[in-house]
Amino acid sequence: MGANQGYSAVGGDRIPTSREMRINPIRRSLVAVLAAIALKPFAALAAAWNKDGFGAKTAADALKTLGASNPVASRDVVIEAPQIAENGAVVPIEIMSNVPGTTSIAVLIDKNPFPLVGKFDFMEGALPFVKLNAKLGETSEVRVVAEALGKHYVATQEIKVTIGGCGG
Amino acid sequence: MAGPMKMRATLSGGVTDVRVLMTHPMETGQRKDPDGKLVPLHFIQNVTLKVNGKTVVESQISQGISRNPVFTFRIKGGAKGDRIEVSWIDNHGETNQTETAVA
Amino acid sequence: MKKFLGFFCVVAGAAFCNSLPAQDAKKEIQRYQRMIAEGSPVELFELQGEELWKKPQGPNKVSLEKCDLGLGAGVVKGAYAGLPRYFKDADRVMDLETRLLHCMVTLQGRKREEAAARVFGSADRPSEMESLSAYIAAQSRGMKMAPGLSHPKEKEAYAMGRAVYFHRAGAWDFSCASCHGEEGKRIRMQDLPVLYKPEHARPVVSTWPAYRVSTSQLVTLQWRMNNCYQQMRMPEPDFGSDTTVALILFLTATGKGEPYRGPGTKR
Amino acid sequence: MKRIFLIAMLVAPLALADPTPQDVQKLMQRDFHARGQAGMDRVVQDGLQRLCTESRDNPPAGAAKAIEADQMKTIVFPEGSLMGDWKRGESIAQNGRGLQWTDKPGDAAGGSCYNCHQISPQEASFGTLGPSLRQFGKLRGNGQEIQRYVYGKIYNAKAYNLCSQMPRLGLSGTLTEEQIRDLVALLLDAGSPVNQ
Repeated sequence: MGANQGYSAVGGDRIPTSREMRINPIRRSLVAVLAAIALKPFAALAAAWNKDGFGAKTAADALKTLGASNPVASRDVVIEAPQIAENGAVVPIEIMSNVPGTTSIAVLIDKNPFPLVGKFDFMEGALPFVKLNAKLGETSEVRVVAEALGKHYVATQEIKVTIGGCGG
Repeated sequence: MAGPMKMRATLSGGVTDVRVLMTHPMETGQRKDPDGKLVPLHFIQNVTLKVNGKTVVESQISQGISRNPVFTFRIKGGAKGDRIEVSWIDNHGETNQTETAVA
Repeated sequence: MKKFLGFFCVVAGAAFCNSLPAQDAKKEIQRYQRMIAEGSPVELFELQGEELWKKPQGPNKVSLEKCDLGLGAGVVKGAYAGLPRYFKDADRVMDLETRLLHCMVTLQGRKREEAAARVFGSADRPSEMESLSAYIAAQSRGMKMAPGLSHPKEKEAYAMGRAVYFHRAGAWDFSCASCHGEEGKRIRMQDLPVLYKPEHARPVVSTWPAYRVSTSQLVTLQWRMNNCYQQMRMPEPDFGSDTTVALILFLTATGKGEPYRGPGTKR
Repeated sequence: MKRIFLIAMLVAPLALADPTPQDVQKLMQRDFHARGQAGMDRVVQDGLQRLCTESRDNPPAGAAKAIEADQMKTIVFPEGSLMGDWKRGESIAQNGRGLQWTDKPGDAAGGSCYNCHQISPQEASFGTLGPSLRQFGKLRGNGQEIQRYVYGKIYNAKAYNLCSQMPRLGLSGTLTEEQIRDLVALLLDAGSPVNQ
């Protein structure tokens, strides 16, 4: 089994499926209606999704969409992840920001075809912490950007993706 | 049609750990099925965490998150019995949600 | 980019900037394994398995809840820790999967070929056997592995399993011991347990079945035997055959006494 | 007489409990089925597999020497140079496919070399079942004799060490003559990363 099985060919422009084309306009109008009458059975339905950020093909382009082009390196942004992953399909990454006033954390995998994998907004009551499993197509820098009081802070760590088993 | 979710919320040392498991293929749109056909892009886009009805974490995620996503979030304080809810919506408009009480 | 890297090297120390020494690499892989186990979706399979266990199926439209896994009809708690074992009604030693198949046939009235047609599933569609295995095994958490070793047929199967373990055959002349025969060896980065040694078998038998992150599948011991023989360049063993059950009994008996803490998570 | 009887009593149950390679083979012939290119002929042990199984890979020296000599005769050395292209050799060493029931017959197989050996320094994911091959040629040169040894060892490892765990990659039909020459180059070519 290749280390990047299931994620090896990610990249290039995608063509929306007929199913997506059918559903998306319906969903858009649904969201509009729901927002208009301020009735939200599922909070997630009305939630934002940064299409440009997630569609960006470089970490720099994705960061631009977050207004975080020049983040300041900070040791208060802590990444807890293995330096070697035996399989790129599941790479556990734990992130915490000790920067006071942190309101969001963005996670980017530089070498992935679409580097931005997640953005987490924390409101009153939540700690600026998240643990997730990400796909790594190949060995890459993991970049974490925290936002606090309008400023952006960054930390990075390289994760090596290796081949674990027989490769048969 | 969405597969099961599972969640656990545990209070320890003044912090509540919320660990949530979701069944979802998180298809990248680039994987081929055994017949050589591309499997369409299909992934969760938003995950929302609420405590006693109030949203505390809004997440936007991509197809770069692993299949069958597992997230851990942390809540300041919290008390046994607090109601924790997690819901998701994917790019097809499918949704699922689960809830539990802090233990 | 360079700025980020440069900064990180200063903060984190030189170890991050040079290639990792072998000892550190091993530690990092252990850390990876620990972290994937903590963040594993394996419990989702337990939930699906419980549903299947209770779902009426087959011509008889009954669930598997009356299946005798060795501790009496319908007793699930602790049953996995006692397997494989001899079953009088079938007059043979059975592991969990073989027994489940037996119950699908005898209780639910299903045809063996139908019930066994798709025992190994895919990420998109886990097999019945996989989800059921996860559910049943989970009900033995904390209990010591104690497979049957007293009945003459159990003794016979154990001895056969040991002989199979060291039996060299196939296009590449392999036995199980070709890879799992010497301490401290690995395939690629994967450490190889020496499964005839109790200290190596214990952590293995106490964590199968398991979620495998490389394929997003719940994999079972029958699958493990099948996949090893594939890589050994042998023909395919029948599902639930005496050969595979004997091997599973030999491995489980070698690791006996270890409290069960699966279903686990593997690379 | 009495003593012999007693010993027989003690030994008999043990002897019964230990199946012979013939017993195992018989069971496998019943319990396995052909799939894809993996036919049931593979279950039948040859003399070497039988002897190594019986002796737990410690064959009596005399018998081992005789079979090793037989195995040596199976090696077909090609005419001319035994050194191919190390770059192709590297990708053959990386490839772990071939001869499995999941592999398409006719597709080029790999040597699965990295599964067991350290080879090029660039590949950090290597196995340790076999010895490290780093600087193999740098330490031994790349003369005719060592080329012949490496080619022969890959073609049929059992000719050199009867119960070696290394597959007989040429004899089993896994690798072609050209592929083995490429692997010889990977180990011996002065330009190969192995020898840097």
